[in-house]
Amino acid sequence: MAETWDQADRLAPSDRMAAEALIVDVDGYEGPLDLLLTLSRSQKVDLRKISVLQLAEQYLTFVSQAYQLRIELAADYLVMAAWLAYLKSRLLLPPEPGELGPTAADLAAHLSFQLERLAAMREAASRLMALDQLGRNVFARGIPEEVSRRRDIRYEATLLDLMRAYARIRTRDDFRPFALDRENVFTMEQALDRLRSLIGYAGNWADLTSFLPDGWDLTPARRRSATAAHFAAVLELAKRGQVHLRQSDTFAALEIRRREP
Amino acid sequence: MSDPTEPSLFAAPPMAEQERMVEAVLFASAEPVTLAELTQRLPEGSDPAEALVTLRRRYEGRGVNIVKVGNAYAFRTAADLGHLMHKESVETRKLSRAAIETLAIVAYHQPVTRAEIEEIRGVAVSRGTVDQLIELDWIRFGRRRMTPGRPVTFVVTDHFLDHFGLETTRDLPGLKELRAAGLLDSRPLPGADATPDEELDGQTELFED
Amino acid sequence: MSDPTEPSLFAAPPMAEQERMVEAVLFASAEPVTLAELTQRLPEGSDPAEALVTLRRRYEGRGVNIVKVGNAYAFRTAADLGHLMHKESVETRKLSRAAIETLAIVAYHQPVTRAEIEEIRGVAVSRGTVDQLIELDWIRFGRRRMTPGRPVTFVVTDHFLDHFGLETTRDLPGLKELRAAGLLDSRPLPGADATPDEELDGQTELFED
Repeated sequence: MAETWDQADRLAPSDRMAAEALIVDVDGYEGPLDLLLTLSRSQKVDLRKISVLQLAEQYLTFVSQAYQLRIELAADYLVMAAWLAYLKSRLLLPPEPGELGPTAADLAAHLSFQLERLAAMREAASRLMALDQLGRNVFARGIPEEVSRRRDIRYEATLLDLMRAYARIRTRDDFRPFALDRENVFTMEQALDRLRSLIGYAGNWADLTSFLPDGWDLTPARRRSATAAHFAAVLELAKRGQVHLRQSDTFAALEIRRREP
Repeated sequence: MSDPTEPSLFAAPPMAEQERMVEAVLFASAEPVTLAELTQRLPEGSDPAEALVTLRRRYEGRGVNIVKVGNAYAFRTAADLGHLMHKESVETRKLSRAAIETLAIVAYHQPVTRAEIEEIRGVAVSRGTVDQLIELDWIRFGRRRMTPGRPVTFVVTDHFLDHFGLETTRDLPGLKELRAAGLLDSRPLPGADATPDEELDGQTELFED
Repeated sequence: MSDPTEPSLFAAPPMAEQERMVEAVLFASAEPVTLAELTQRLPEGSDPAEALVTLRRRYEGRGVNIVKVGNAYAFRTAADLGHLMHKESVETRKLSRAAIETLAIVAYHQPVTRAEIEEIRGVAVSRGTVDQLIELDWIRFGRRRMTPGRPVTFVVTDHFLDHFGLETTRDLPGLKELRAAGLLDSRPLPGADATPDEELDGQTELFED
């Protein structure tokens, strides 16, 4: 990243704009604010003094480049683009007399505040990580002494343990589907058994659905399960050469007939 | 060992500095450190043997001393202060799953009766579990419930809040927040009609006010 | 605390002896020891706080120093000698940029809600990030914010302070400058609903104790 900036700094503004147009790489940014912060670096001024107007231009250029390159932009990039376009028009036009709500200058100031804050937190993060860290720069006693004279058992539990335990209990119900709901499931074995005894009557072509057991067509879940099981069972029987199958058209009724020995 | 009269390419650090180094290494090492190891770890030309002599003298009569263990050196608490180490001998054990679950239920649902705990956990709560939590001073008896049988309720103690760094039990995160933090992976399976967030309604007092 | 002019049944040991005791207890423990625990472990009538003052001074500039973490104390090797301890150093998991930034935001803005972290970073905070920081015991759930929805907040832990060698969060690098520049204020978008006052209260609480 730093290299990109340095490089950008050496270029003339027009070249820079052109170069930026080429680095349309949305994946490289953590969202619109991150992108705006990167763009604002090219102005080489205090973040409080950046030209929001210019920044808006750059962002909109970026977005339109991405659009031309048919790069998928996440919704938040587009929302930001719309907002910046709005802000830009407000900044360019003189304020209407008697206008209510925040002024364009206020909105622009807030945006530069957000950018400055993000930059500051990044700086703070790197200063934090540069501190002497335990186990890296600074070390604790290597041989903590544990003299056992009186054995005192202390039960330990952390807030994390507590929360996890609670979460475990409260979500136990979510796991129930792992235990198969037998009541509404018709297995292929069951269907196969049933069909074996019924197939003898199917001397003529008969619709598969007519073989479904009573009571299994009342709810969609039960009907689906029974149909699927019987369909699989019929395929199995056809494979064994015990039935003929035919279907006149896609999604048409599936018909079966006993195969004469 | 290098002859101290012979000039070294690398000037060894001053003796006071070497002493600091030996002190730090002995302190941080997980095992007693041999002289050979010290020589290896200190900058070229150092003389840890000499540094050790002064360092050991410096710790004479202090709360910790440098002792020689076999061929190696280590810091040890002064023998006469061993009695102070009682607390260090405290053995910490994880709470049993039954206990932590019971504790969690009391914390999230208090005041709660034993029957309610059993209903939520789906299994009986043993006397030992409750006794243990009372002994730990994490739960105590609350007011009796004004229902048939007037069962006692359990609530958490101030000591519990203190231990877990909570101001009130209201600060306990709810399921949604646990899930948002990634502490909860389970998702309702497609097809299961359960809407787990609505289930929270059961815990009314805690999660909405 | 007992009045020092009033003779105690148990004479406290002389200060030099108390100093030895504090030294031994701190030395023996890898974790910081609180003043309360020291008081409990030393003989009745002892004043570990006073013993600590001289003891800390004694270790100034040595290979090991006494550091203060929150309300607790611990011996730690001097930072400039870290290079000697390669053997002891533990390879820590490489934190993602998102995790590091989230940690910094929690530290500098605490107590802070998830929405606020997202507002500052400009992107959503993933579950894994928060989870990882909680696992490391660097952040924990704090008090709920007294705003609509009562969102939970995040704060840093004492373990975080210990890890980064900070006595309090006030010692965070650059904190004063950031605050002076107004970069730690919660500033709503102009025209958005005014921020409830409570939010600001939460902010200050942290930095004064």
